[in-house]
Amino acid sequence: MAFFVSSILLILIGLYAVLVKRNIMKIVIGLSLMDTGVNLLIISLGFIRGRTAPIINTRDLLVNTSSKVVDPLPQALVLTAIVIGVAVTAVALSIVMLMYSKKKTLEIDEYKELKW
Amino acid sequence: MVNPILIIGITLGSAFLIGIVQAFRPRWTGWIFYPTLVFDFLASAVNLYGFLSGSIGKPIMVKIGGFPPPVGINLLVGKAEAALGTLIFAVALLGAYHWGRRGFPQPQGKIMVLFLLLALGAAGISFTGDFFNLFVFVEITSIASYGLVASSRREEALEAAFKYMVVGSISSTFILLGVVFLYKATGSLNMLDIGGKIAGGFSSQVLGLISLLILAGLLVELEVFPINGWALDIYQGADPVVVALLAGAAVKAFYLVYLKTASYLALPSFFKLSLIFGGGTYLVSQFFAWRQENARRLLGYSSVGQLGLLILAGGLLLSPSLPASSRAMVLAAVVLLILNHSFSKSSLFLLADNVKGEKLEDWKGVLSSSPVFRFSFTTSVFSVAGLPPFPGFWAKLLLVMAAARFSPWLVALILAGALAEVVYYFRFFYLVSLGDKKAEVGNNLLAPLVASLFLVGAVPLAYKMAADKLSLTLPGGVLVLLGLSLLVYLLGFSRLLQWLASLGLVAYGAYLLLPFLKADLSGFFLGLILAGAAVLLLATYPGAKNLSSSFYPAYLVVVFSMAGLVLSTTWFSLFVFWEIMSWASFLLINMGRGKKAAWIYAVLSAAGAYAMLGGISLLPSPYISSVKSPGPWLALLLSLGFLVKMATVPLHIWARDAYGESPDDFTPLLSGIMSKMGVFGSALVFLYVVINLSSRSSFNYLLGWAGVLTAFFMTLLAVFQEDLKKLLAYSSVAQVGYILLGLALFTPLGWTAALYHTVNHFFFKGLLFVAAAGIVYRVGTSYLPHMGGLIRRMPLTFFASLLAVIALAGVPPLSGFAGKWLLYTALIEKGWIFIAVVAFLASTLAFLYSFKILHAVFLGQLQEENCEVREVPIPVAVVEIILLIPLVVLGAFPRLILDPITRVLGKVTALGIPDLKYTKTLGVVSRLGHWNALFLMVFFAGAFILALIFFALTSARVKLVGQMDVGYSGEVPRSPEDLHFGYGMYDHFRRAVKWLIYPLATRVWRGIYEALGAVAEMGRRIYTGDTNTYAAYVIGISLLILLIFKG
Amino acid sequence: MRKWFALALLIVLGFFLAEIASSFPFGQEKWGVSKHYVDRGIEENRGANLVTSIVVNYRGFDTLGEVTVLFLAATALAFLLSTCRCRRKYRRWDASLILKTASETLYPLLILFGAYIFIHGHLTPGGGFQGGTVIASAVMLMLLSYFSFHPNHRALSTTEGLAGLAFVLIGFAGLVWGGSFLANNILPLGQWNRLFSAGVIPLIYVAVGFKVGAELSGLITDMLKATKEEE
Amino acid sequence: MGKDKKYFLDEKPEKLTYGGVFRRINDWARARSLWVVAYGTGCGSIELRPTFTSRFDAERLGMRMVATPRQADVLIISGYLTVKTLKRVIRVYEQMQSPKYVVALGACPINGGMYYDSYNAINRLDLYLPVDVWITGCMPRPEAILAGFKRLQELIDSGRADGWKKYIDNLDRYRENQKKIIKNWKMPNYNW
Amino acid sequence: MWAKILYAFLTLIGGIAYGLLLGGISRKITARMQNRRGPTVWQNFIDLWKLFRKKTAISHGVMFYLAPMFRLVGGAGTFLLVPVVVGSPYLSNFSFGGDLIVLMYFMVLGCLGMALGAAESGHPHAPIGVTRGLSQMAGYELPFILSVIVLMVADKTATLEGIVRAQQGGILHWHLFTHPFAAAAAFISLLGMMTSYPFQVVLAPQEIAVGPPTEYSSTFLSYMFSGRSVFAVAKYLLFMNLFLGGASNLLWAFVKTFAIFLWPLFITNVFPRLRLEQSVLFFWTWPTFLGLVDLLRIYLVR
Repeated sequence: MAFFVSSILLILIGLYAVLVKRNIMKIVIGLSLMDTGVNLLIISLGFIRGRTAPIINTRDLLVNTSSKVVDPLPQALVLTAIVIGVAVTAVALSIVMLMYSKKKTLEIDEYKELKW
Repeated sequence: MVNPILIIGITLGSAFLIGIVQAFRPRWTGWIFYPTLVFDFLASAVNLYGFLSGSIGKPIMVKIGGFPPPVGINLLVGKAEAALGTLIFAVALLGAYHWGRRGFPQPQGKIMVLFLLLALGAAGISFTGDFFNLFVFVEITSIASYGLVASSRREEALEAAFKYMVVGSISSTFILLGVVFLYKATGSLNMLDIGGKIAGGFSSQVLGLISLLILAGLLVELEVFPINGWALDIYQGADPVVVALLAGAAVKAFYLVYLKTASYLALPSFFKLSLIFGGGTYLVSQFFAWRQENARRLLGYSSVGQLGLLILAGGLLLSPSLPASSRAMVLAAVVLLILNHSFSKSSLFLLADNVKGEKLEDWKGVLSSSPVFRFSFTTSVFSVAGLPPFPGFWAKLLLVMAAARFSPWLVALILAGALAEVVYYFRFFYLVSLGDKKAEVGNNLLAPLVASLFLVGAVPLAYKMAADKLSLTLPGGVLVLLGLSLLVYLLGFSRLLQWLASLGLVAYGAYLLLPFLKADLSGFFLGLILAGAAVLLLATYPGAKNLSSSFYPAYLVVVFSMAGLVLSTTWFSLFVFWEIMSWASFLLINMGRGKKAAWIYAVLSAAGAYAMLGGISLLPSPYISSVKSPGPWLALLLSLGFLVKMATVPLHIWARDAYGESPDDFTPLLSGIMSKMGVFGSALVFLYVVINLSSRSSFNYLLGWAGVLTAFFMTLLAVFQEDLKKLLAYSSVAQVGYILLGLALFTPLGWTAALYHTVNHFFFKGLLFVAAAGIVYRVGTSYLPHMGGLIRRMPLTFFASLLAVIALAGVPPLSGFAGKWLLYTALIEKGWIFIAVVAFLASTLAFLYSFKILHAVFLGQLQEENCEVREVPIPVAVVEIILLIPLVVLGAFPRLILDPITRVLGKVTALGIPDLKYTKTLGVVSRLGHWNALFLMVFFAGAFILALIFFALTSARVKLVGQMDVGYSGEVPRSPEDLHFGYGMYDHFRRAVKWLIYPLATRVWRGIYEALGAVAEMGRRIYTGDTNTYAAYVIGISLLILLIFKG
Repeated sequence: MRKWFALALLIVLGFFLAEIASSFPFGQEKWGVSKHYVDRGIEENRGANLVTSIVVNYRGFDTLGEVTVLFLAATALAFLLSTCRCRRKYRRWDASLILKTASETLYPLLILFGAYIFIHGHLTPGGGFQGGTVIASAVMLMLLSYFSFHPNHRALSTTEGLAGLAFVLIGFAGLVWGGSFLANNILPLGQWNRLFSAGVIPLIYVAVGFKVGAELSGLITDMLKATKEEE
Repeated sequence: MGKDKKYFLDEKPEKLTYGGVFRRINDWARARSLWVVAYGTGCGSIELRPTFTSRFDAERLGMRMVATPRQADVLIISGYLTVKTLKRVIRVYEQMQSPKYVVALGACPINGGMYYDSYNAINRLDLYLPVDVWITGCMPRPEAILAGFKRLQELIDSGRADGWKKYIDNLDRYRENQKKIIKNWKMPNYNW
Repeated sequence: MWAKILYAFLTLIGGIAYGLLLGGISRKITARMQNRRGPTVWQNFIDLWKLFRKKTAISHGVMFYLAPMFRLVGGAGTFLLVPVVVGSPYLSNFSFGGDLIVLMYFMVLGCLGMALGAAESGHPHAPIGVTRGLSQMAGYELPFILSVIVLMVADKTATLEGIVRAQQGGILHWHLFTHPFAAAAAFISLLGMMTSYPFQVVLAPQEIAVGPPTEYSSTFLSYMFSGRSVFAVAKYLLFMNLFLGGASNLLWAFVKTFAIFLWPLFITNVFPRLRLEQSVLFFWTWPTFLGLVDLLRIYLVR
């Protein structure tokens, strides 16, 4: 249960940064945090108490596998999610770098030209 | 059949390949890029064709890795997916071509990869049958979009990209969480599998929340209000090509997947969610765009609005209570809307790419820059605003009819949004067509041209779809004629040829429609239209005029759509032709000097037409037949459109400038015939709706007042008008007010008066406007104080105008009197005496402007600059003579028209024939009085000639003197200008009636417009441009969705 | 104000998330479709690592998308930063001797380790992504140590492109010879828990490893280059 | 004056005959219906007001004031004439329709009167316009004016008031005289 | 038929003569009121003859030339459409040609024609006068129409014969007494119609040189003169038929028209002139109100 709570908290903390922080880097960090939280949540959803990792490297795991390993699918999904998170962060950082190079500031208040 | 995986795989492979090639031979990347897109497009198109032709029966299921659905990922490509794929790649191809011609930003291979993968992601979103896979494709699309949006590296683009990224991350987080929770809840990721489980009765207490989480994420991507600030920023800030692709293609994929998800997850509250958010977004966005000064952002608002409409349609589809026939209608509407919006919006954004600035004022004069631009722009604006004959129009028609089964408020919402759309799009159009100077525009116009040609090409398809669903049939002959009219455009190199072709076409039309010329209401109006159009067309002889090449096509479209209008047997058909007529005439008016007038005309026409459509949607049967116990609202809604066209007070504000500043060659048709279509429509409303109204008499009385007040106020305004054509415009509107009054009487005599006046008004007002056209052509101005004394230069035109004015004033020996006599007799018979008083007074006031027309133009002093003016061109003179004859002949023999009218009214069983007798001595005898037209004519002519002869025999020596030989207190006048009394002729009278001519209606309408604009302005402020705020909106709205709809 | 508002929003959101999450009892057994993977994974794929089986085979299409996403990110970043000159004062000299020495030592080892990870992706925890990341970390180490260290950009591009192509081609090979895209029946599946087993899974993971390694290296290089002053 | 050709009729008036079947009755009617153009040139016009209003009531002779020369029969030169006024008087006179009569009031039109040596007073009106009746005095009282009109009526009745005919017959000579005085002839040649 | 035309012609001559005589009488009465002797009552005949026999005339163009004929024919036509003696086969003239509505529009014809001729004269005063006249017409038409409609609705007929017949049977059946408010309105508007003071700004000889006919002379003027005379008689006849119960013989016609003729005459001699907007607004307020009173009465009673 603590896994759920902490991962949801992580998501909320990330979102808090996105909602409140005025520095672009902090917002990006918030997004990353949020991703992490989500990943943790997914992983903890796949967890089954008292089971081992879904790697069948011993013979005894070969039989009656489903009662011995945790759910492998969330883990597979998380793998994808992580990579996507990395990709988004990379693109975000590149955009932030460009933004910084144009205006020499990272204050989000300076980036409000498009409105109404 | 092409395996969809080929599309995805080959595109991916190409993308990787481009990455390699870029490193070595950057120039060669195009050789991979374009063929890939072409392949994708062709492959999707082949699949679509397979589905449409029926050779592919059921959806293509691609099992990746060979695993059956719940286990492996699968692609599921049905008809919708194939169509969407085709659309996406078509738009992508257009965008790619456009961008390629303009030059990709360097390094171009990279941008090609992004572009390709954006299209691929959108296609993947629509193809995939697996939720997690959907998330992956959403991410592909998003990241490609981030890159592409930022690709211009302008500050605005970066800002927009960053906002999109923040919001997009949150939304994809929602989607991801939802998908994973969904897996946890249902144990599956496959859409079909989950859908099957849920349909099979699977339920979980949090399933609703989970689904809403996914839908909220998708709604963010679907740019619903108010979480669409980022989208607007993208539309404004990003490269137009990218925007074209995003708005034209990518978003549509999100829409499809939204629909699929919602239908798989099938919660009863989804349709409400969609209706509320779709409707809200639609209305609010269309409304917020009113005061937008940035062209791209304006287009953005429009896109958002269109998406809202799509979501609303989706809501209808999701609704469990929608009958099957309506479902088919909505489906067709959705298809057409997507098609329409994708192509028109890509076209518009690609056009925007060719215009230097972003502000609306930077667009000034672009229409005159190149015909291709004009064509594409007009086509796109027309179709995006949902005007006939483009798919958007049929979509709206279908949607409204389907929504009517659901709730009238929904219809009202759709129509209100559509109206708001017309308001700002035509404000745009008006600003764009302003300015004489040619604006600098790029010449990268092929892609928008192709997009707009697509739209044109989609017209038959759209028509067919709508016709199938609505069981709508339009008279085939008229459609052929409309098509042929458009072909006249191809003769654009020579106006003379176009003119001849138009004459031929009208003759052919008359031949084709000859069987319909029966003695009934349609036949009556049809005869008026055909004969009138032929005569008036003659007067448009191009000569050395500077006519637009689309003048004649539009003219013919107006003529034939009017023919179709009067031949309609269903309200749909009536509405369709009405709209075609309205918008073709809008184009014609816009060709004149008054662009703003055209805009106001467009807005009011649209308002009227949409009101009419709303009314039609409430009718139980689409056939034009008696409606059982209608409500007064229905009657009012139905007649509103017609009242607008008749410019009834207080809907008259468009008329002055639209008439006065439309091309001189079109105004006769506009006044003489087109305004009569309002009469025809009102007649139908009276005959089939009002007649069964329980409050019929008060309704009629109200309309009677409307008619007579129109006559009164317009006459009064005409008195003080200083522009010939505007004066005639007011006069024309006033006369139509009399006609409305006659109709509203709803007695045989009143209708006789109305129909008589309809014909007669065509004769004299057509003549006057034709003469005005000739005068303006010769003199070069329609400003009255600059004329005067033209009787010396154009005696024939003077004579014609004199008789026309006498007829207009309704003075006895000529034909105009009959209408007045019938009308007053009918009024007094009916006992509408207060109305009769006002009508009488109005017609007295008509003498004032009648004199003004004749004096200020023809009499008084000939001005110096007009000394060399010649008589009007021969075709105009011929038309004047042709129109002159009936004025005199009918003056003596009114029965020539009264008898046919009696026969027509004989067919209208609801009314019966008028109680008129004809005797030799008393002439026409009504219950009240009598009037011997022939005697008056003979007496007047005889007495006049006798007096003339007597005078000539007995008079002193008469010397014809010079024009300035006047008794001038012994002085010698210096110039004709000093002597001519042409300006402010009724200033003394104006002092008496100042309080009556206060422009109340204009002020009120402008006030409403400004107030709404101000509200829109305030409302738009919720898009603060602040990233945090946008993120807060997203979260807040998502929470709201969760809170409200979880149950 | 803004903070409190944000907090309020987040509390409600947290409540909803908690409501959903708490409806799934933590750590309890609840199989869905993955029961198939667990029960028949070995039989169908012979990959000891079930996660890898899922990632590369059952849901291989996701992975292809994932690879694409990474490729996209690298491309977008390279594109955006190709003109960015974020000129900041940057260290023009190399790092300290300790770091340089350690890096030089670790660099080949790390690459080797990365390769090991992705080659054994179907047997042990880890795989293409993890291996690729390790390789990229080696590159990063070098970049930190040596100012003049430049991975060959063309080589990186070619690697990532070819690796991606290889993935797609393997998929198509499955389509041509195995009946469906990414089908794992074109190569002999081999024995369980052997290096040469599990059909195309190791091949794909090798490709992914190369690709991820090259992409992440490129990514870091590009970002670094954009901040460097022009030479 | 080239421009004026367009706007003014440049044609000499035709000579008129005086006679016909109805001559007697015409002259009788003309004499009893004298319409006077309300145009005051000098101080004499102040005497016309009492002449035409209740005190002396010229209307009982059938006379009345009209506002426009087109409808008038009689032009009263009410006092001194200057060169400037003469131009207007000529134009007004020529715009009147025949038969038309000129009545000169006071001494000034006869010989210049008290302004005889003024630089711009016209001393002999009948060199420039055909005067039918002279009413002398400075100024003549309304009684004198009425007497003058009676005389005019007699002249008309007997067909001797033919100044209008003479004027047209001798237009060239009159014009010559007029142009001698009016150096700056900025009028059309014929004032219709 | 031909006899009827002949008789109508004679009536017309009579009407013109009567009109001229009335004009003379009015000049005489005015003079007497101003403590003058005034011209003879035949003065208008003399004037007419003089104008008719003038030797020269000028014309400004075709419309200028035709306008007096318009005026005369318009006046004559109006005169002939009004029955002098209802029921008499000859003295009801051409009243079969049309009813009251026809008549009211026919009245305009002469004015409109003359307005055009005046306007062609090129003199600015002419159109100024015309516009004043038309504006004033817009003023006085409103009360006049009101009262006419009152009569038409009350009598359920639009023919003059019908209206006259409805008033038979004693002096109290006259519309002057049955519809006093409407009659008052109509008689006030008659002042405007006759352009008598205070509504005389149309002609205003002192200001715009008699306005419309300012360029007319000689024979032209004589035609207009006779046209105006007969037009005035036509109006008196119309009012007689509308409000004073028509005439049973010629003598009554003379008496009644003479009575009506006196009404504007007495007003005109004691009033100054109103500005145009003042007269228009006057017509649109008090007489209109009076007319509305009767109209409302009719409307409610019906």
